[in-house]
Amino acid sequence: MSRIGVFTCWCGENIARTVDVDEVAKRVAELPGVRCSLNYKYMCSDPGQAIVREKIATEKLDGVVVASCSPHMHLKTFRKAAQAAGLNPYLVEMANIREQCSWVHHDRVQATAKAFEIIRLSVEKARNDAALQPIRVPVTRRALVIGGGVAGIQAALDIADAGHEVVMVEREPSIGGKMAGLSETFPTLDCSQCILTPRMVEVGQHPRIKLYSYSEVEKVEGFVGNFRITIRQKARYVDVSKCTGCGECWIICPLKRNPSEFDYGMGMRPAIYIPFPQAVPARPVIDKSQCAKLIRNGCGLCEKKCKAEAINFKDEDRLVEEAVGAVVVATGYKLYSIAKSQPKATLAGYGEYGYGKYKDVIDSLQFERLVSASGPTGGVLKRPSDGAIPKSVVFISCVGSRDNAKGLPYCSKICCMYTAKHTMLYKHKVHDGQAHVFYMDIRAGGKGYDEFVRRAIEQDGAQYYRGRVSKITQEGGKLVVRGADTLAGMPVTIEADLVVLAAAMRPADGIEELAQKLNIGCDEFGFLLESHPKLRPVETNTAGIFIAGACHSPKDIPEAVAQASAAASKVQVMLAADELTREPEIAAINEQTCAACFTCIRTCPYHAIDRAELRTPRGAFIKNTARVNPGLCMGCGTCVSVCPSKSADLQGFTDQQVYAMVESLA
Amino acid sequence: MNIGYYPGCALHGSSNDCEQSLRACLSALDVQLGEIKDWICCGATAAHSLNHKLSLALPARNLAVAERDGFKQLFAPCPLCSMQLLKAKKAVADERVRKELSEIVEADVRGESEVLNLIQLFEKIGVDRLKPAVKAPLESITAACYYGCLLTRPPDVVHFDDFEQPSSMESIVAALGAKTVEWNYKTECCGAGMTMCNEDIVLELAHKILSNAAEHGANCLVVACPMCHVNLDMKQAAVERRFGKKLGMVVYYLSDLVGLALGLSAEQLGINRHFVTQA
Amino acid sequence: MSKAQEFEPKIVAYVCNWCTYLGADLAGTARLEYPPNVRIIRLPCTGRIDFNLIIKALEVGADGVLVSGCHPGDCHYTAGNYHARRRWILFRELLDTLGIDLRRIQFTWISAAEGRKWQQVVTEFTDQTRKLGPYKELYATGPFPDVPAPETASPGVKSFAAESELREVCGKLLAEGTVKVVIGYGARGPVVVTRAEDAERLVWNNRCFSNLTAYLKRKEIKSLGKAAVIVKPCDEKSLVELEKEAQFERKDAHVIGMACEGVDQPKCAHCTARTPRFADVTLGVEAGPEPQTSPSPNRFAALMAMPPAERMAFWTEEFNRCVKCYACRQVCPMCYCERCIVDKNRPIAIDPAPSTKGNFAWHIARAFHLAGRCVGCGECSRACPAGIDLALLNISLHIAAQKNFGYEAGIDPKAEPVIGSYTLHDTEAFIR
Amino acid sequence: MSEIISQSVLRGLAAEWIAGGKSVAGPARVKPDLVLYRTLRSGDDLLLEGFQRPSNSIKDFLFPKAEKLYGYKIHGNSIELIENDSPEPAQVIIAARPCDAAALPILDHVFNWDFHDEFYNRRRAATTVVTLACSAHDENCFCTSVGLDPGSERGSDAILFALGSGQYEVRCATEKGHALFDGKTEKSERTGKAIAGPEKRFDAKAVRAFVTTHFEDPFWNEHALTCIGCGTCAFSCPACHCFDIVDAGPAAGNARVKTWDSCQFSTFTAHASGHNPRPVQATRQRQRILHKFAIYPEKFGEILCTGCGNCARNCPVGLGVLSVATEINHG
Repeated sequence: MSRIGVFTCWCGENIARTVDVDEVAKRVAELPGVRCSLNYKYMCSDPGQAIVREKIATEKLDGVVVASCSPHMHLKTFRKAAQAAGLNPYLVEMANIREQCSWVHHDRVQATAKAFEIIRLSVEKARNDAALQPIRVPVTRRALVIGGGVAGIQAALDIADAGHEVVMVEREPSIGGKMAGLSETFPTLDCSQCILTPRMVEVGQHPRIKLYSYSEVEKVEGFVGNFRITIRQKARYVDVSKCTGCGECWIICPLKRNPSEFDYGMGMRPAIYIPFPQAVPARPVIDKSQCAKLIRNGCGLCEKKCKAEAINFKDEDRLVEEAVGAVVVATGYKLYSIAKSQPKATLAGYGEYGYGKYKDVIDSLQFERLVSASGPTGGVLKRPSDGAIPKSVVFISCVGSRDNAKGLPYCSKICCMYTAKHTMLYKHKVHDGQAHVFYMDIRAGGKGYDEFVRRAIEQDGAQYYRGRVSKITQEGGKLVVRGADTLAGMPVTIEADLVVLAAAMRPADGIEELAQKLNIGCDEFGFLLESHPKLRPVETNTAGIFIAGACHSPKDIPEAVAQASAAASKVQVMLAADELTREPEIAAINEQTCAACFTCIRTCPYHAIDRAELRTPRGAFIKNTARVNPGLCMGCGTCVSVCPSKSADLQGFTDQQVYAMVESLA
Repeated sequence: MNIGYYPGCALHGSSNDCEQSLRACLSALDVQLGEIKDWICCGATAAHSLNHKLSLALPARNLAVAERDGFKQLFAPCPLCSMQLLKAKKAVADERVRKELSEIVEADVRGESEVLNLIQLFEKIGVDRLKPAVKAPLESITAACYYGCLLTRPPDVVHFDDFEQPSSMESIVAALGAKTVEWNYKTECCGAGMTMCNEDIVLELAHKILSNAAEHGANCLVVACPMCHVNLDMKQAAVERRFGKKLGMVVYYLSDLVGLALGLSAEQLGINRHFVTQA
Repeated sequence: MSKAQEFEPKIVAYVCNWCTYLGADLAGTARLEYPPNVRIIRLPCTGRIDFNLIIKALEVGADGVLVSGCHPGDCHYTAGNYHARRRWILFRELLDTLGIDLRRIQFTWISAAEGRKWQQVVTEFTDQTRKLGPYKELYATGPFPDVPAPETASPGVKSFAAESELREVCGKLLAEGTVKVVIGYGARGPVVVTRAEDAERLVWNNRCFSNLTAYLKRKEIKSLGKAAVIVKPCDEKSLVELEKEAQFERKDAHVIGMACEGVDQPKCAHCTARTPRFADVTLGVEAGPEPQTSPSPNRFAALMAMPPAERMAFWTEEFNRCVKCYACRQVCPMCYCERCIVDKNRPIAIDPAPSTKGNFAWHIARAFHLAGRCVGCGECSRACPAGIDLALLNISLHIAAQKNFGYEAGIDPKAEPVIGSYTLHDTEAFIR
Repeated sequence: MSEIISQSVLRGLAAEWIAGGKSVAGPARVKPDLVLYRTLRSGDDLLLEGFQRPSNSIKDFLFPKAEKLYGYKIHGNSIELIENDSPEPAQVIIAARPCDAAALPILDHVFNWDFHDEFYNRRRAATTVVTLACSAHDENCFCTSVGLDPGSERGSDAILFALGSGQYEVRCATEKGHALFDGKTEKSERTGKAIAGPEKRFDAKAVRAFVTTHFEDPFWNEHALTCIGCGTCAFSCPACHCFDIVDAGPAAGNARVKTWDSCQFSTFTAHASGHNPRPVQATRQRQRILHKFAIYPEKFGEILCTGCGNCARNCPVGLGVLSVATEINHG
């Protein structure tokens, strides 16, 4: 590398005022490898860049150093200019003699001397630069959406409408997620199924969306643009292609008394069932833990009754493989389980609210089912113990949320809103009923939200007490709720017929295992880690994997849908071209000298290095080695510094360059 | 099994019936109680309202005395005493505080011995040892187990059972062949020291406890705290007069039930010294 | 001295591109003046700053080295700074053992928004380095109290009881063909036996010094087929580390563990782990160490009791005798790289000549590559023809790994190796 | 009549030489179990008895482990060379072992074969070698097997024979020897005699015959399996003279340095293409014996080994010329 052009900029007078640019240009000309050295008033201007292009041609330069501002300002500009003149852009370096020299050292002699040494550093780096080509990674122009809730549906529709095939994997028998189970949604009180079901049907019928319902993601391999997803289709015992969804089977099925997961135990369902009428796909599933035929080879009525012969008791889980280029994780949330025994050691339960002991203490999703038209009670609010219409209902907010002792210090964001909604729905259904709400703070920050809560209090007469509930006991058929009204400054005891707990939002079950399969992080509560809270909220640290909805943090439907569209647009950007180009300043391993200790694999934050074998052309094993996956490596260089045999190197910041720079300071 | 015994002011004084019951039933289970010599008041609830350091130094000295006598375990039947001892034990974990308290009480406090309340003592003996020793299973007993407010609190000091919904006494009582009921006032306060200076609060609270137990089908109460026994047994007559209703709820110590199940007589256990005997 | 002749320290700063470099830029846009002595070298991440660069900066005459990057948790690459911090903690302990003046090496976290902190750090570090003066003490010779030398092996061969049993077992293994080769100890040193009748050449006595696990990496021995290797309990620890670094799989070797009675090496005087733990077969019965009349002098404590200048003089004297025969590298089971860092010449990371500078660089690299990996078999010290007390360097890092991360090499097969892993709260008192 | 000198006078002489600006080197006890030839700081630094032989050789002082050939500085596109022609200080090596001194003629031939190494010659001219005949030998000494003996004067300017009770007979072989000792010794009838050498351990001719005819013999593979490929044998051998030339120091201002190299290193014959004609340790062990007992004798007529036993003594795994040669003889 012996033909380097050094272009010293005045930057108007930002540099020239304290650095003697002529002196610097003269001394730089004598540096080894420097072919031409000149200075100009505004290097980043068009004439300035024209000089660079012209000198590249006339002096046949094979390296350029622009001594001006910080590389963060104009490195890209000058690399593009050099590329236009036919020079590989990665042979261009910058010397920061403005922010790190002229602006911070006012003694002209010192500043000039330092500027010269800074330029010499960059010249040494440029002399050892290698021409690099952007990494081209083929892209499978298909996307995978994990989770069929409102976020998953929105993301899938956006991506499919943009012309790409989408594979959607939903764990439950039907898509729809938690929103399908809600009655009405705040702040507009429009019926949840009415606004969701059309989108679900659209997903079911979309030519470019391949829906795997009652299936889970088994394994994720590959990297951005080239993921291989193994999907486990759980045994449904119903042949979806033959079944017409007529419903004869779930009507004839004698085993009706199984608590329905969709109704959170508020209602019952037969052993062969669809979770709710508007299910998509409207195809039943046989619950193998209850079906007499599967357990004791008895019954079998549904098989006899099915004219389409769609029932198949021999069905087994099937593993299917799908190739996709990007993944959107939209696995949603579940409620904190409130009961005394908790699944995680770090969580504690509320023994004192008697949830699970008293039948009439229920959580907010169970209440949604009781007031939902498609619910087990047909929309009539009957309390679970004796079916009576509750005349006094107590709603307790922040059950689990904002409570360090219970292990969930965060606010679940939507409970204040749906609690206000619940008081309204209760008032509209039981006109002479009285709703009581115990709250700590009302958080209604969305569009039209606060007005909604004010309406629940002023028009629908909900009684709000600012205070916590200490204990709920059952005395004489009544639930005695003991709490405090801190504004009135005295304790409150309410005898209620029904108590609804606004439980905290937690990520869906199995989120940690899924995050491990996808190599993305999750925080201590299990919510998925975004790449940057402000600047990249829907991306993760693993290229090609995006997140949307409640799996990222508690959020309401408008936010979930907005995040879903954001993730979808990120996917569309990725899938726009056949190839993905990535910055080539990434690691590379000399596989001849690699000692295969694989410390680099343990160290790499992006799991971008794999084990590999060196074989002769005829396939004979030579040695083990570590190999960088250009699709995943982000170029941090941590592997370079832990590699004992110095086989790993980082293109753009090679050891040769860094050592040359240090040694130039001798 | 030789366990250090810290009687505290109650067991020799007003609640001596509890000590009698304890000694009887424990000797039947050949558990020796070695009373630690030269013990002093544990500070109960009075000390820390006066001076925090005093409320640590008093029990700290008792810990030092127990260690001097070589007891690995220290049994304090009254929950106030066991809570204070545990508070001192937690405080001496901090080396600076330990040195300071050792200077005050002029004895080296290490706080290594394990502090046991009445229920923990029986848990230590173990349900599997109790069950075979039961000669007269208590079929006639339907007990409401009453823990009172201090046995399980403060949770970060005592670390005993679930402080809102405890169930450790129920499992022991069930092992004795008796039935237990689910009721609402397991861990509500009985008024404790108020019995001296403001009796009608105690009567009101005792009334709620006793009537709620009755409503849930209990025919007796089981307690593990001498203070609660006083408020629920001695004051029961006053409660009946104040609220004009017949309760007749017998209040047993947990050791009473264990003793009875082992075949000991009421006299041996000192049950005859209670105010409310057979309904 | 007038302002002009006053000594101006040369300071090299390795900074990460995403935080500290932008912090320095911010100091520029805010026109925050600071002394011009610092020369900034931009690297993508603190994770990329390898320990050898710090030594190379001192070699080329820097009087102070500044290393700075993103605060833990802010790293653009999520974990680069965590890995770097872990290595700095260990590396500082090694530098301190060598007597290098730690005040001349400053580690800091400076975010992209902390222009003022950059100005402050550079100003204070430059002033402090200026007061310290030019770094003349580097490689300086000088007087130093003598560090007690390691005890020498007492002459005379004392064979252990299990010798005949060992020959019998190995003979049978070879005869039955369960193994194709036995790596054991012979009269003059290690011996590789392939024929059953040669098992008679195997010995087991107090001169069986070598750590035979070093032979498992050799192509010529691997090509002979499945090997049985005879290990003392201290050598056996190497197998644990080798397996963690994918160099050895237990199923590929038949491990014959010898209960040890001590082989007259310094490590044996206070060795209590005398029974192998993972061997396929264990022979002999452990014995000793005999209670010591006077405890063997703690050489490491004696070294660390000296002030840094004297420690530097001690090491300069020791390293001046090094002829770079690399016996320390070749006997070490953990040095299994085909092409060693010292053989790389583009760039010359380690100065190849056995000059003072070259010897320091080599022994620093060798010792640091063994951080958290050296099991203390002591072979490098024994093999060194120039009698350099290399064990002191390994002990320094052994203690550092234990003290800071509770990790001891060769003990727990499942424990995460020290280099390449990190915790969120590694001790960082020294980082500003 | 013989010339004798007392130990104290000898130490006085050494102190004199040092004061006189000469660089005096001799055996010194560096650590309780480590004796090395070293530049002496004072007369009583010199160790004269109580050891068999130092574990390094006097080669260190004539063909040093690192020798700066020349420096260079890069200016722009031109390079400035800095010659290293500083005069060598006069040097006296005292109490060297005969097997060390005997190696000097070997080095003289190599460094004045087809190219006269002026660095070596300059230093050789300025050096006087005073040998101390051995008064004992150990199981690793085999000078008798290569045609030498504990009292051989080959390569030395003067030789001392211990007479006991601190007296040494001095026999000067060259003017340099005389220059040092003339007038410093006393007359005496007592003459010293070196002890008998160790019995012959192997027949050098048989070894030469074997290596020249058994190039492919499996003996090499089997014997060299435990050799770990370090440089100890070559670097502590008085006769080994292979060297490498490397650049040391920062790129801008560098020095070209001649350093020792060893045929036992794996990279010794590594080609840029990646091919290595001697890929395994067996081939390297064979090469060492071949060079010492066949190639060098063929070219210079003498065995490239003085039987000092350092290779056997220092080898961490107990190999060395002695073990190979003896096994060839009895194999």
